[in-house]
Amino acid sequence: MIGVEHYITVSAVLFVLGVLGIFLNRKNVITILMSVELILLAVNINLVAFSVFLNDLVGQVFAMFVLTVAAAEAAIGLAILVIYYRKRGTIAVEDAAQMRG
Amino acid sequence: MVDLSQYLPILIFIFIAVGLSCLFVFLPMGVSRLTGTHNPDAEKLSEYECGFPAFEDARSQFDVRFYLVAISFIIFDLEAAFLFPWAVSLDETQWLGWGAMMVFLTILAIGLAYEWKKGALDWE
Amino acid sequence: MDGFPILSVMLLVPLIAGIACFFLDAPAARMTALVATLIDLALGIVLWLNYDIGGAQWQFVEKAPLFAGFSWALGIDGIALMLIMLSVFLMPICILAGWDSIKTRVGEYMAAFLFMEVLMIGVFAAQDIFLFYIFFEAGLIPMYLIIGVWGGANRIYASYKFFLYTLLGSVLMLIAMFWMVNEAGTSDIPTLMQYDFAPEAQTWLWLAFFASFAVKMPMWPVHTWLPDAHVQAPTAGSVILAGVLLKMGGYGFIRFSLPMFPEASAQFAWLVFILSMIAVVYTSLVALVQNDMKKLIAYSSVAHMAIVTVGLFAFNVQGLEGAMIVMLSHGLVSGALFLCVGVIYDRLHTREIDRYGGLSINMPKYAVFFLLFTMASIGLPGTSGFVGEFLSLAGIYQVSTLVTLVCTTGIILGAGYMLYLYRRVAFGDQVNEDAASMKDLNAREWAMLAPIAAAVLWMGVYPESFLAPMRADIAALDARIARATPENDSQLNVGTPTGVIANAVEHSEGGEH
Amino acid sequence: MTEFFQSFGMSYEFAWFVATISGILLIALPVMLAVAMIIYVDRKVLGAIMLRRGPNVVGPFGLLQSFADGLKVFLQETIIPSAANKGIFLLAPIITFTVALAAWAVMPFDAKMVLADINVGLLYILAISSLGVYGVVMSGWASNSKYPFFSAMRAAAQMISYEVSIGFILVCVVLFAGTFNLNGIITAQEGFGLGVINAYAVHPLLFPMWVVFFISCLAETARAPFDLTEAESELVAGFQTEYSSMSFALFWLGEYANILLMCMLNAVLFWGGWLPPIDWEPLYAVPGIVWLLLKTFVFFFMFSWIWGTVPRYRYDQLMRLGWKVFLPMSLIFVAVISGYLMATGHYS
Amino acid sequence: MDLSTSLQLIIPELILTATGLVLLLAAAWGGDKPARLFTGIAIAALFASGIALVPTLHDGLMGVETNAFGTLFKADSYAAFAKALIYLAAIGALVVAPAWFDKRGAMRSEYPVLIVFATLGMSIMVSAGDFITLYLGLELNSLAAYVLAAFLRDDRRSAEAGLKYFVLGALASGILLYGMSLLYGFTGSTDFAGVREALNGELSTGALFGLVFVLAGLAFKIAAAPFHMWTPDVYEGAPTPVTTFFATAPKVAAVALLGRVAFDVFGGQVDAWRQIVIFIALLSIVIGALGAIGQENIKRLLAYSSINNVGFILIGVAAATAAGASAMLVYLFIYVAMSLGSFVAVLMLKDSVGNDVENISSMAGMVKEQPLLSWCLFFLMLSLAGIPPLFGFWGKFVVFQAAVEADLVILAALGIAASVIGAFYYLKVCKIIMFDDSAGVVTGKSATSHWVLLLITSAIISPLGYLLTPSLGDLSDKAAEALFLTL
Repeated sequence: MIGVEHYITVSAVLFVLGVLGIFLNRKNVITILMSVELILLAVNINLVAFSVFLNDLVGQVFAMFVLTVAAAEAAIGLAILVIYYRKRGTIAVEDAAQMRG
Repeated sequence: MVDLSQYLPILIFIFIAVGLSCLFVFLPMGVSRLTGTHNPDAEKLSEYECGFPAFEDARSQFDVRFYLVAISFIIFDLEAAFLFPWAVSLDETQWLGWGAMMVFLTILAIGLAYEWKKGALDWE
Repeated sequence: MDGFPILSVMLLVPLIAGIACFFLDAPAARMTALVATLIDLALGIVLWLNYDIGGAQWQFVEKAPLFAGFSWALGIDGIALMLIMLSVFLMPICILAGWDSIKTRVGEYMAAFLFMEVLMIGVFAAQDIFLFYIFFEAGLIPMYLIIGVWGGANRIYASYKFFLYTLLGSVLMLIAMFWMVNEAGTSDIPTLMQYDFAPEAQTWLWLAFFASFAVKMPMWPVHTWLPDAHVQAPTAGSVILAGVLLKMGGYGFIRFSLPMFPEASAQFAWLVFILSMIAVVYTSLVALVQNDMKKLIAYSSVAHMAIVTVGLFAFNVQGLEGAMIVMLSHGLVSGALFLCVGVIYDRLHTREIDRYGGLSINMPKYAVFFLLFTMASIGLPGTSGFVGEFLSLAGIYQVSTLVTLVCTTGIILGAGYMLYLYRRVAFGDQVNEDAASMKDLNAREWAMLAPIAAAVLWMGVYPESFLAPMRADIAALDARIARATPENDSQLNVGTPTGVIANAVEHSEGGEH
Repeated sequence: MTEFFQSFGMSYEFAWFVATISGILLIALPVMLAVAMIIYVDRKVLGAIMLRRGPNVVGPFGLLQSFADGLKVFLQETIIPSAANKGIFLLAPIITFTVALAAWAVMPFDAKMVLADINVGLLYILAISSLGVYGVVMSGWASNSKYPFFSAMRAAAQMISYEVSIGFILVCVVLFAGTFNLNGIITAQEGFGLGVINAYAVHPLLFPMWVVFFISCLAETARAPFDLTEAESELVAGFQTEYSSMSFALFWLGEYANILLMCMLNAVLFWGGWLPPIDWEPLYAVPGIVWLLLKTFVFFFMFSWIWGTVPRYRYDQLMRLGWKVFLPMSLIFVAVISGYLMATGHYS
Repeated sequence: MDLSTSLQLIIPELILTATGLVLLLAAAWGGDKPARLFTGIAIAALFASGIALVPTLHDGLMGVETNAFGTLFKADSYAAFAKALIYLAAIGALVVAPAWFDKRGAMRSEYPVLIVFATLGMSIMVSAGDFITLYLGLELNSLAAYVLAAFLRDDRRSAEAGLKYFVLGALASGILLYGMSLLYGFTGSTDFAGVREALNGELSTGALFGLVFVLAGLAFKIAAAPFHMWTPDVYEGAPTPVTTFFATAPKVAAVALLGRVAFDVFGGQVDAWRQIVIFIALLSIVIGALGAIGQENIKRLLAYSSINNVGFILIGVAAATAAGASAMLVYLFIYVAMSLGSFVAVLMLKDSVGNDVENISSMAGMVKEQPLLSWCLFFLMLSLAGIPPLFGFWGKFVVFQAAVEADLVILAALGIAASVIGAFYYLKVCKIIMFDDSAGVVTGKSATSHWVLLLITSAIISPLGYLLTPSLGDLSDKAAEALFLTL
């Protein structure tokens, strides 16, 4: 039987993947956005799994909020990316180094 | 614990559907190799552009309005996600729940109005 | 003086004048500053006259719970009174010193000095430990500006060094203060002076305070900011620095380290002695080889302040009184010496000793003043320097012969470098044309130097005027620290009176004449 | 059905498994068959409207035309353009078709004829059909060719635009039914209209929603007049341009399966599903599935009819209709309907 | 807790919500012309919201009667104190904006709207009584803030700042959220009181991970080292009025939130988080100080300064006592004044044609051309360095006092010693503007609104500020007490 620890493991793996995706990715900002979504996905898995195993609805309600906010975040992220692309003509991560110090 | 056994047939269904689709895609490929119709050449394998060789990269920049649509979609579709549980639990939440959702919808409507007025929904 | 908040008024006068100076043009600012400092001097004299010698320990006490965590508490004892007098006495002179030589940003210059005066009086008058800290630390800002804006070529380095050294020293003191206040439940200095901290805690607290006061004092080896600061500062800056700011360190020892942590003070007395001995000998030797007049005097200050520290940690009345008199005397004398340097610097714009020579020929009045202050610095009897050094050494002799010996060596060396300086500047041939053609003192310079000379002589001839207000306080301090008096090598024997005068010639009956 | 297989001496688990598999096949295979036939119907209707014959060569009345077409594409060569992302290129039709089939898993054909009678069936359908857009976008992207790419962008934008209002419309239905279970929704419609008509659509507040829903279904499945994704004159064959053989056919199959699904959903959500149209006892003698298929066929006929009669929208008109008409309208209806239901004591 | 009572408790938020929505519509229909009017309306609304807080602040309301909507929302005096500060900072960011943006022709009506929404988010954040509320508030604030960072659409640096802020902000939210999900799983509650109760006794590994993640996420938001990388870039790239906002209001909100989470939720596990906070605090102080030394851009320098200051604030948190919380709030107040003042001063650094001067070396000897501005900046810098008698000292004073009272003498000693490093770069700025030969660059005139704000903040950081200490201390003590009521 699949226990809650399996869910935690999966979500931990996703979380780590997401974080690594943000830090190790040198190519594309879109990948970073996706990594962020991956982190939120990990969170949602956690929340829903816990909610089911605790027999408590709050986790799922929380997951709904997370979903919504994640969507809004993605929307704004994309919008900023569009502005950025229009100014710079690239979305490569290593080019985002106008400011140094 | 929620009883998930009802969902097992769905899972099996999806497996079968995937199997069928794969069969449909890969079987003809095998068959055509057997029958000898598999006979690719450079012309055949080039992308279609009305007979011309491709002018430029197909994945060029495309209209930003597609982004706008996508962004609006995300927001409004998720709003629906709030409406679903609300719709089936109105008998418990009663007027308070109704009022809360109306407030939410109003805020959303204001967002829509703003978007509309700002021209984000125009496609000209 | 009942109820009249004279100390607050003394703080307020220069503060308001300082703010006004910001917005005034140069002549008006000069005049405002002079008037304000003179008013403060007058108030100071009133203060002294009204000080009830032998009366309550803390007089002119004001308390107002204006702030959270600490209060506006002012009050003075004799020690503070003397130091405040020193401050208000030197301030008008400082203003005069910069009268002509400062030409840029005069309003700001005067404002900085007036704020400096506020803070100096505040430090000596504060009766709340945190109020003290605020005044103590705040002095950094105007001094930083004075050095940095109106200083010499290397002023920026000097201002940084001054600022960071002193800041680093004092922040640890703040932590110690927190601990003390937390432990004792009050931030009132008189109460804290009577509070007995556990001996282990005292060790740390003493070290924290020491870090601050040693830098301020300055003691070897954290004295290196002082020569730089002195050399780069404008004349008046040097005067105030040597005259008053250094005294804050000594005041800190006498007000905090000794009475609050007597055991720790005794425990660390050897440290102070060692550092002071090194300072006396080392800085005197360094002073001998200086070519820059200001630097020489700066090093001599370090040596003199070392005499103060040994006196303080002698744990007896003579030592403490001596230390106080040395501080007052040094405040006057080193200030005056810097003014003397300033006088000729204003004329020739160099502090290099070799550029001068034979000034006694063309500037005889100047040479007389310079000689007087040189002698006072050496400690010639009749000048203030003698009284202080004699008392200090007498005090320390009761503790350690060795320390006394070494410190006395320092005084001999002091005579060496000061006389050497004087010889090179005032005597000898007039090698340089421009130096030879310098004019003698003008009225303004007279007005600066004459009062100091008078004070130096007064203190040298009749020190009782200065000792009297402090006597009771020093006795109280001595009583407070008596329980911790460290071991000493003196063999004090109570004399047994012989009944006859020792050197009396016995008259024989019917002598033959 | 489990009991039926158990009677052969199988254990419960195994019997259940066999029963499920058979149930799935009983859905999937007829659906594919129906799709083949519906394509034929589509062409016939269109032919009739255009006053021509339509397919009439293969089999009687051309009934086997679709099978002939199927065989043809099956034997064709599968061309994968050299510039394409091969994996994604092949994955796209698989996803499209899988999704189109999987949505049927919860469809109630009769009171008992449902593979998985889950309590959120409607949500499931909504979720699965939303996935369809992935197949389209992937195909357009993976083809690495201009027309498929443009078409895919258009298709994606179009599909998601109308999905928004579909979502709100579904909420309206759910507000009445109080459940997401499709059977529950159907049974709630029993005698809904004046106690006799088994349909939500007769309610004055729901009828406009049905109209909006129906039009949205057209747009969602990219049927005429909203078939901009494969507007031949502009985009050749849309996102399928680079496809051939069965990969190409899978898009078609998937598309028609979706159309069929939408037609059936119309029936289920607004027109009583497997209930007879009138709440009259004798009509219940006819099996529910017949009613359902009849209704579905009617709606499909309407689809074809519209194809044959209405000119194609411009893309900006399409988007305006979705975002500026349907979305606000359905939003308002959610508020109005819920308010109406609260006020009339529907929930007390 | 009936609805009307709950609604009464959230009046400030209601005002802000209504204003935000109305202004949004007005912005759509009115265009950018009346942007100044909208800014004025937003200021009025923030002011009104602030007025609504006065009773709570004054009476030091706390406990159950301040809970709105169950325990989701706590309108206690702690929240009120933070809100008041946030509103003030937001007003500051609004006041300075029109003059600055007008110069670039970029004053848009959305600016006040975004500020109002961000402020609303922060308002919710500091009142959170539940992780869900916390998250919603945090995100409402962050989302508005991302947009604000990229507000100058035609500026490359602004877009990049927006992008960086977004990516790292989203990462921070993700980490925070992951921590919250773990805490939920291992305590079975998202309610602060519930979590607190469940965390009593031995801390399970899962809950410990949750705690660490939550703290790390919040550390990101307050820009504490080692999670500070985004700060300099964002501060430099964002439009200066926005940077003014970022450096003040969100900092207050995030720190106040951190305080609530640390003291309320993890109040029973002080030993578990104290070391983390101490580590972060010291690291922030040192990195903030060292990082600033080589900076050539004044905005970057101030960014490091804010990192440095956060370190000091965290020392108050590390004390984990009511005095520590009170000290933290007092520090925040002073920090807001200093930050606001410094950034307004930066806004006013303009060359003869009105372009911004951000380069520190261009400010050389500006006391000649701009004496008043230079002196204000001089005192602001020294105040940031914590040199008495400027009011900045008081912040450090109360924080270190709290630390010493909590027996964290070593921490206090290390922290204060490190503050001397910080003094070095503040002195550098002072030196450049006061001592160096005039570069003659900073000659541009400034708007009256900027002057007013600069003089107000300068008056607060001047020794006059000490007169505020009794009332400030009183309010912050009440606020801290509200936080510790559950103990």
